[in-house]
Amino acid sequence: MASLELEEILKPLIANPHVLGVLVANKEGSVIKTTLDAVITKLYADKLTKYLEMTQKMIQEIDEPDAPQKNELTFLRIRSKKHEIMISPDVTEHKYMLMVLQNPERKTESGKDRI
Amino acid sequence: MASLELEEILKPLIANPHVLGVLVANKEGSVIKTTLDAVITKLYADKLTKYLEMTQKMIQEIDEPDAPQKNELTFLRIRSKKHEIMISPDVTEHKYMLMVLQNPERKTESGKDRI
Amino acid sequence: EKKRKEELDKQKKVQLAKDLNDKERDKIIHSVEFTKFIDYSTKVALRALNETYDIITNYSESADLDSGDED
Amino acid sequence: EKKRKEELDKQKKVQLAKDLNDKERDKIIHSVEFTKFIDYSTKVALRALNETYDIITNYSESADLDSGDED
Repeated sequence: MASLELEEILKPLIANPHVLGVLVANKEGSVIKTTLDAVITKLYADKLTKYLEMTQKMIQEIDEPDAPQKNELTFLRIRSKKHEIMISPDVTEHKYMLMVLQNPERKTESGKDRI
Repeated sequence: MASLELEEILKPLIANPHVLGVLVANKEGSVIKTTLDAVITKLYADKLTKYLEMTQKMIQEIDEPDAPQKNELTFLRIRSKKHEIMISPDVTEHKYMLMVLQNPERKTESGKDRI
Repeated sequence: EKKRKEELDKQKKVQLAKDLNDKERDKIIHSVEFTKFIDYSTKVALRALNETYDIITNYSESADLDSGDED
Repeated sequence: EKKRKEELDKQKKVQLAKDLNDKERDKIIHSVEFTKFIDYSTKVALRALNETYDIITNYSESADLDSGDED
């Protein structure tokens, strides 16, 4: 896959009118692709990589210790007043994550933005 | 509000065929209402209370430090292979949380459960 | 070292989350703030539940589906 | 004490996540595992985006709405 193909794959996400930004990073927090500015990218890559690791850990901790199949995180949505963060983790290899930042406001014609 | 009224409010959640359990706790992890068994309730109340606190913290950490309005968590969905945990935090007072455990499988007539 | 102790204490406190007795629980359940919270949060959770939420089930790992209807 | 140092080291490592150079980035982007990951995870995210996701917007804090259409 050429880098151009990566652009092609991410295009419908990036072009979505509700999407504020897209960030792809590896599990160390190194950035592979971003549409956010450098400062925000660094901050999000750092914090979300750690947060994702904690989430994975928490999921294991509440799993039955003797379960034949281990549980695994498949998708995460963190909604806040200002935005929603969606994280698609690398379920198979645990090496990467895709983060999509979206506007939490949908379908509001008027200015009601109190939650 | 009598305890009976609490039951009434939670009823549509508890009765939902996709819902595996409902847990209401305060921010210290003390259980106010649960439909899960004692061991699971204790484990979930402990771990999810801590996790919710970390999530709130993370949301503040990635917020602009000079923002006129502070950001706040409003809803959390943690999807895993075995289930989805939805957490509705107490946005106003930060004292309580409502946790709903749901079956992640929907609308599958056949047995495809590979993700 | 002191900070670490504080952290341990904090952790201990959460781990030893006290079981509420009936009286304490009733007091919470009858409070205005709890009523507001449970009423609102239950509605939010119900709404989330009633969404068509089928984002993962339909994909196989080879992911041979068309790239979604990105309006 | 040793454990704490390890924790600090770990934290440091994450905080100092290295910037990939073009060559390293290209290598990742061309790998089979990354291709699989990005293809699949993009589809999952698109699906999630296209859901009707309007669970919170319509409520005022006084929450005077009927209790949702609980099928």
